[in-house]
Amino acid sequence: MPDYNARELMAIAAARKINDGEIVFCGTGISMLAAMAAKHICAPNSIIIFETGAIDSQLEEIPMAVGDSRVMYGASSNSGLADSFALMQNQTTGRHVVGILGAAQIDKYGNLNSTVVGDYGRPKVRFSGSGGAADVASFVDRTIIFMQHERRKFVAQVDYLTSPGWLDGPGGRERAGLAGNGPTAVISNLAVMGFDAGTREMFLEACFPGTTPQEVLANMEFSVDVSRASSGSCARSWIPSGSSWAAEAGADAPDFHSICASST
Amino acid sequence: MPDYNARELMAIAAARKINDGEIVFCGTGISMLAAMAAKHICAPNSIIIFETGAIDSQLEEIPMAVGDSRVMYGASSNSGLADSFALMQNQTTGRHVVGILGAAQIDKYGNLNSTVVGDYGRPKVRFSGSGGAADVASFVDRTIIFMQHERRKFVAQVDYLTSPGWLDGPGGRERAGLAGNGPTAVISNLAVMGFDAGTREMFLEACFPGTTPQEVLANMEFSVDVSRASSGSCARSWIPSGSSWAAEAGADAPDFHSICASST
Amino acid sequence: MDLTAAVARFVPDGAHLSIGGFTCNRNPMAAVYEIIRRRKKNLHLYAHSNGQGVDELVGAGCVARVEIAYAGTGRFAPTCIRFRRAVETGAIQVEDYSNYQMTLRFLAGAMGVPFLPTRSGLGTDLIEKWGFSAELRRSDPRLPDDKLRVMDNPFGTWAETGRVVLVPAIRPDVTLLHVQKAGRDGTARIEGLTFADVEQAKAARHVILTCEELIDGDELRSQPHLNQLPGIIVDAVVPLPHGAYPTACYRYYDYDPAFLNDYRTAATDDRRYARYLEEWVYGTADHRAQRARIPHERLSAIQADPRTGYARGLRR
Amino acid sequence: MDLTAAVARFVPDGAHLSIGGFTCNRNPMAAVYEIIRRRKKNLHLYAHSNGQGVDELVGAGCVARVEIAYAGTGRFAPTCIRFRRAVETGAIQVEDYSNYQMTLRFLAGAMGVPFLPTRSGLGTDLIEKWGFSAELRRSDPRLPDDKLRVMDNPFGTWAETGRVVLVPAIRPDVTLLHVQKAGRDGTARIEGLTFADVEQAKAARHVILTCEELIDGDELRSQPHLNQLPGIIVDAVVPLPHGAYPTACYRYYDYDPAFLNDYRTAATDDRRYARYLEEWVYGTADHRAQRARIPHERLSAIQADPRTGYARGLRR
Repeated sequence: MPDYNARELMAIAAARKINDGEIVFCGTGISMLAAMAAKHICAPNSIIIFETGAIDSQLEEIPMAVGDSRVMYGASSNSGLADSFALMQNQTTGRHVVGILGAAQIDKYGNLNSTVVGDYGRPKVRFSGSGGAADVASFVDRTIIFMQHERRKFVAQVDYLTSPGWLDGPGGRERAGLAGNGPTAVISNLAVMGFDAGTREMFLEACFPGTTPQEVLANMEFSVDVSRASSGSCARSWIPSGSSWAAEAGADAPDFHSICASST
Repeated sequence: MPDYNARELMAIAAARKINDGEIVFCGTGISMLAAMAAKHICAPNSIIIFETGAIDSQLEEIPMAVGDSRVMYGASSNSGLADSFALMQNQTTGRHVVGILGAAQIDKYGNLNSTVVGDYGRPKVRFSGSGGAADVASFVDRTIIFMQHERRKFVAQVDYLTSPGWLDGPGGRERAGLAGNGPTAVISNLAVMGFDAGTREMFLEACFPGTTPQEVLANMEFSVDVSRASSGSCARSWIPSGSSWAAEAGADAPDFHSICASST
Repeated sequence: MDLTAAVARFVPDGAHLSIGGFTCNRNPMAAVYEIIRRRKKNLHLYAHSNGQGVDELVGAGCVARVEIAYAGTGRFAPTCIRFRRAVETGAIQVEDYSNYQMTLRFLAGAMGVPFLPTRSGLGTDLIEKWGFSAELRRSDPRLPDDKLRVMDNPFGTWAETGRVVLVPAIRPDVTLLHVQKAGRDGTARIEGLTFADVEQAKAARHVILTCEELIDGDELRSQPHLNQLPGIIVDAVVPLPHGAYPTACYRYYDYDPAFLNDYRTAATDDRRYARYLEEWVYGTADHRAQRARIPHERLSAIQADPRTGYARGLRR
Repeated sequence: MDLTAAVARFVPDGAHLSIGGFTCNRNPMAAVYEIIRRRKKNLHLYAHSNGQGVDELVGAGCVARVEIAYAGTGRFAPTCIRFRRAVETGAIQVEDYSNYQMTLRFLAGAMGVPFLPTRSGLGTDLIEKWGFSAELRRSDPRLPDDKLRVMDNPFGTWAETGRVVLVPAIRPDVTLLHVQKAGRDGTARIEGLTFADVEQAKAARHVILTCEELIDGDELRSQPHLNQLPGIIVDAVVPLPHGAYPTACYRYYDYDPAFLNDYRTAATDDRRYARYLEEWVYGTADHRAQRARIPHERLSAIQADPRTGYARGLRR
């Protein structure tokens, strides 16, 4: 049994996708862990921002929501929603932003649903709704998406398209009038997926240790190219091993582990 | 010789046109005097605001421009241009605002020019330009205008229409898409003029002491109805007499008199 | 004016209202509970991600329609529980926007313009799927005829933009905010993040302010650039310590995890929720009585640390 | 990076730039003088009512085109004198807007949208008369093809509005601001009115900040809600005490009436103005040398009173 759990793995995998100096838009839970881990392991000069208006927060404790007072501490500036989304829609600052999002459903082009399952007018399941996700996905340079790997979540067609990915494929965003880019990675509890630069379709990049491409495919409604996937053992190379990982990932934050275990 | 000068008279006359509880938009110079005088003589609960973002300033000294640090003292809030103009464009707050403006030229409908004399592309005289005047004149419930009474300033047609008055007369503002009202008074160094509720044309309301309707007309390029004008002696009734006026007008402010004598 | 009088005057049945705060922070909960206590009905609620306040107003049956970006209170309820139930059973009608779209809609109302443009949501169902029927929109003059409109950029490709979404202004009848400090004249000072509070207040026809501290004298006016709301736009100021409880109020107290966990448990069951409302809201005469029910040790536990503004090491 | 390096890097000839401040307050004068000293040419200047800085840049011949709402510095120059002369002689091209229109244009740039709507200016020559030719607009990709556009309200009569003016976004190459306090990372704190500084900075591709005080350590980050600019949008921070002189800097010093009166006298005569520039700008190596020329008693006279933020009883 490895000395890291699936949520920790996911956070580290996402952190590795963040480049130094980037501005990281964080949502709730695991995306904050990923951003904090990135600052410790690969992107010390990255900046964490929240839609609520906190820019470059110093997170002494892990916020349990982006409205938590913990995001306000030690920031470069605290303002409000209007300013934080403007910063992302702005063409100069926006192209340095990587957004980390999650959703209830995703399709092969990385379009996300966080609104309803079923008919919009009388849904079977109602979720929280967009929040800032549609905004971020519309504006920023690229997004990284966290998902639970289940067949009902990786769907052929999302029931409601809340946040734009690559829309209907190559040129889709341009046709819709969107300036930024779509998702560059999906990180699930089983694997890491990328998007093909030509077709804009999701493909399997690497499985987490103990997972096979067959298992990944079995948990998706649509099929993805698995030919480029490194096996679980390959993925190990970018996962810190042994006891060092926790320190590397900023796990000195007091409740990192408990949040890893419980947050969404 | 009366114990008040023309600028003091103008300030008091304008102050008398301000209703208690109104929000008074102030520009530079005499409009600040008028607003300060109003708080002392007839509108103690009026609120002074500046386009620079100061709301309900406590003026201990008279600012010599709306960007003067003196407008910042003791305000309810200090923000910036975006907020102050939004407050005036806002339909709830805007309808409580009376704007006090000045200009280089005015026509019979109260349209103002503060941009150029001559051709816009190669002007004979260039003035400061709109500043916030066009904004205020577009948004607020009504305006009061200060003018020097000269033939070249009361013109048949303004060389450049900077700030909208009643535009081309009845229904003009509605046709243009403007929500607020136009000017309700023009106060010059010779007289007070109003605007007819039907024709929206300027008429003579009252002459200052020592001035006749004929003198007023002789100093205008266009003609106005003088039949409703009270004579100079009538106007005396709303001018404080003797030494009391100075106290009433807030002339205890340290440099009221010097500003009255010199400001524009 | 006390809170009861302010709610009676500015929040009639059917009012269009918005509340301040964000998820688990600085929701105007005392005002929300007073609205529930007075059994207001048929409210039209404008929310971005206000969270706890939205769920309680919906859960108590005060709300007929919601225009909203996000209904969640962080880890305690990733989707607000009573809100979810109300939508799934058809008890309320919903129109979805994004957080920025809602913020821009309040900002448009504050600015007195009919709409503001954004690129947010192009290509999504936020544009394609409308929650309110055309009949509903036509029947209420307080609603625009369209959810939003997409337009080609009239300035060609200026600002690298080919197309924009125009979102219509919101003019709530009333906005309820809870702030840290206010003066008797309505001057308000928010510390920490302002969320969309300022835009919501300025967009509204009336503003009810509750505050932790009523500040007399010169303190607020000696630092006017720290005040977000000038007094002239505020209709009522009511000092109510812990007026945001159980949500947080930066520098004063944190959210109460114990309360929010209990709330989650209550909210998942209709009968338990009815009992919760009976005991915690209907059964308390006012904010003071309600506050007296909070165990002292809980208030101590959530008291903010002066350096960080939240309760350090709070068991969450 | 010092001021010389910052100007050399971010203000090439022909740059599109905007400066902060308002009339006689908090203009980034040290940066303006450095631009003049380096004899920059052909600048495209975006101004609302920035005042003194605009007049000096225009007077020194650095500016080819101005988009502006107001050129005046209060009682010292109800119309900026060198600006007026430059317009009347055709030395510069001008495009007129109102203060709010200019503010909205910066805000649109900051927000990353191509335009913002307003009712300001409907029915006026701000809409009818355009200063820049269509050829000029087409020849510079940094200019939109239209000065502005008038559009019917696409939401009918929503917000009691039948028609709106759309004003195009401004994206300056660089914005120069002078603020009271800044950190090494660019975090900036403005005290008192912010004018349109925040919008101007956020609209720009680059930001040069001069400040009265460079703050090390935690002071700025312990009160993040008092900071208007996050460090991430600022390219250069240069501490320059009296960097706004001869304009005011709230809480630090007032405008210098003696200087501004002398300036007025100089500005009304071409030869005197050339001598003024020679002595006060070209003849001083940098801000430090320039500041050393200000008589000590003048700096004392304008020093701000701690209570009011300006120099009480200043002989104006």
